[in-house]
Amino acid sequence: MLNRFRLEFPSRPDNVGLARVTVAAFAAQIDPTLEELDDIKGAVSEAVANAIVHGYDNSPDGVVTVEGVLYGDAIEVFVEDSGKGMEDVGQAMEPEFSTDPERLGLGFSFMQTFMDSVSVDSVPGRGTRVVMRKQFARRH
Amino acid sequence: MLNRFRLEFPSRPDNVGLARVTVAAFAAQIDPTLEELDDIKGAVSEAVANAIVHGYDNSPDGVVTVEGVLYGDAIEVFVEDSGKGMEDVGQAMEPEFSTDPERLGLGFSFMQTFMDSVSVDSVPGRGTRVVMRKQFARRH
Amino acid sequence: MLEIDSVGDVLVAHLHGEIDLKVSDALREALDRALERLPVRHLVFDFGDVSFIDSTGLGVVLGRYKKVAGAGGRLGVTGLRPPVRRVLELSGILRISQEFSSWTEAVAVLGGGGADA
Amino acid sequence: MLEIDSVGDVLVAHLHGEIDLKVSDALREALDRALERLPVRHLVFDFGDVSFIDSTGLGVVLGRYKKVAGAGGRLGVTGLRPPVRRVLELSGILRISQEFSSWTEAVAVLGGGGADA
Ligand SMILES: Nc1ncnc2c1ncn2[C@@H]1O[C@H](COP(=O)(O)OP(=O)(O)O)[C@@H](O)[C@H]1O
Ligand SMILES: Nc1ncnc2c1ncn2[C@@H]1O[C@H](COP(=O)(O)OP(=O)(O)O)[C@@H](O)[C@H]1O
Repeated sequence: MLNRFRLEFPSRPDNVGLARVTVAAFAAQIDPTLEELDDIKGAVSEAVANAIVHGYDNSPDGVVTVEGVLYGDAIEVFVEDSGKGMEDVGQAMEPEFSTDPERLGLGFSFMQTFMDSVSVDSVPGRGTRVVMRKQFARRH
Repeated sequence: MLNRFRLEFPSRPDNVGLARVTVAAFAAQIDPTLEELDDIKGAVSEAVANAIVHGYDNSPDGVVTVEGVLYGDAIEVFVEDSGKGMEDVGQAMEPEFSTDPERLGLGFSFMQTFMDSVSVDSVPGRGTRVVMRKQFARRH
Repeated sequence: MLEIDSVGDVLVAHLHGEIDLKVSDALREALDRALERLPVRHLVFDFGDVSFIDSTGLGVVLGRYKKVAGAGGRLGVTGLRPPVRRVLELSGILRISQEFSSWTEAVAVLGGGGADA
Repeated sequence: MLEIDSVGDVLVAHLHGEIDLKVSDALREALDRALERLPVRHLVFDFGDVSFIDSTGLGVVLGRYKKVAGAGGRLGVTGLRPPVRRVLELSGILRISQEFSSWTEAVAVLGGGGADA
């Protein structure tokens, strides 16, 4: 383990960008490519938006926690809420599945495309934790 | 209170920049001037560097916590370490006082210039908490 | 976040900055208001000044397109930087839209009705 | 972080990026090595590409200046963006140094020895 951080903030829409900037500045410490950085920002954006929109039903009173761990050639990102959780994670992760007609149901698909692995722990009524990992191309 | 965040990271030199970027992205939510943003970044940099260099004597195994609270027209920033603390905060805050001959002793002076108020709580052997507040010029 | 041009029966939405949950509600409302008020048929999104867009933002884009598609309207996109192009592809929006090298070209082609014939 | 030019008896340190605790040790060592190896008398810091510097970074600047000052060397600075100028003023470094509009001007003046006379 090279470095880590933990960031907590209320479930307000403004903070999706805050999470993105912090994770990007953190990931930049191991000199990723621009595309790798874009991928990480995209994945964090999806997971944090989900915590706010679904986990807390757009209420600004929840707390979202984002953690990052940097290894020599990989990053792990954790996004956690103590919101309403999901009954069926498998179904939730299917492309184009959404419980909200205004949304695309592509959040988890994007996370899976952007990162090398995505796993989700969720307990109805207790909350959700998304764990994502990305390996960086070796250039050193 | 409009918004807040809490960021924790190990006492590694790389993370001075991480703290700066996060606080700046957070403060940007209330649309400060460039100069106000520079001031906040400068103050955070001094306080976090002190936590690492003095609080933890440059050991990377401590934890530094940075918190921000945004009001309609002001920001409060807290920087905390659980390091060695100070015997005499009054003396430490004097311009050009430093316990390290390689340093300028201007960290606290800079914080006081950049922010509207700076207060320091420190307990020898327990750690240090710096509380800084800055009022933004009203432009709305 | 948004500037709107309306040229003939084409509405051009120039988006700015990072398009995520922070701006999605305001963006949706502004676009819906414009679509109601203006006698437009086709919709063009100019992403030239967009550095980031996530699935929340794409939902707003796609939702507005669905509104105009019902009345035979078409979707144009332009100014796609790499991260924006990537998610437009992933979401399938690139398949149901026509890409142009500038928004004025989009207006000329879609508004001219040429490709419609 | 650093590129070094040495012209006659002037060492020019071109700094890059954000100069804080992260880079201060490496910067100090690189400058000390250059000062030992090169037959220079005066020191010029080119901040043209520096967006941020804190008191840790200024400590490195001032410490290196003290080394050359003992032997009659002088300190030049150039390329000060507003946030850099601000802390150079606050730290007093601006008072003990000479500001130039470019590093080549600094080299011409300090290296020429003109102002020494
Ligand atoms: N943090 C969360 N808490 C509760 N439910 C969630 C969370 N994240 C995702 N979901 C559920 O999973 C579904 C699919 O998520 P996603 O693929 O991101 O699509 P979208 O956000 O567009 O609905 C959501 O519609 C929601 O029902
Ligand atoms: N977080 C801290 N923990 C312990 N001691 C501290 C801390 N911050 C500052 N100090 C003490 O106060 C002194 C003055 O701090 P400062 O004005 O920032 O100058 P400098 O960092 O250049 O020494 C330091 O030299 C140190 O002895």
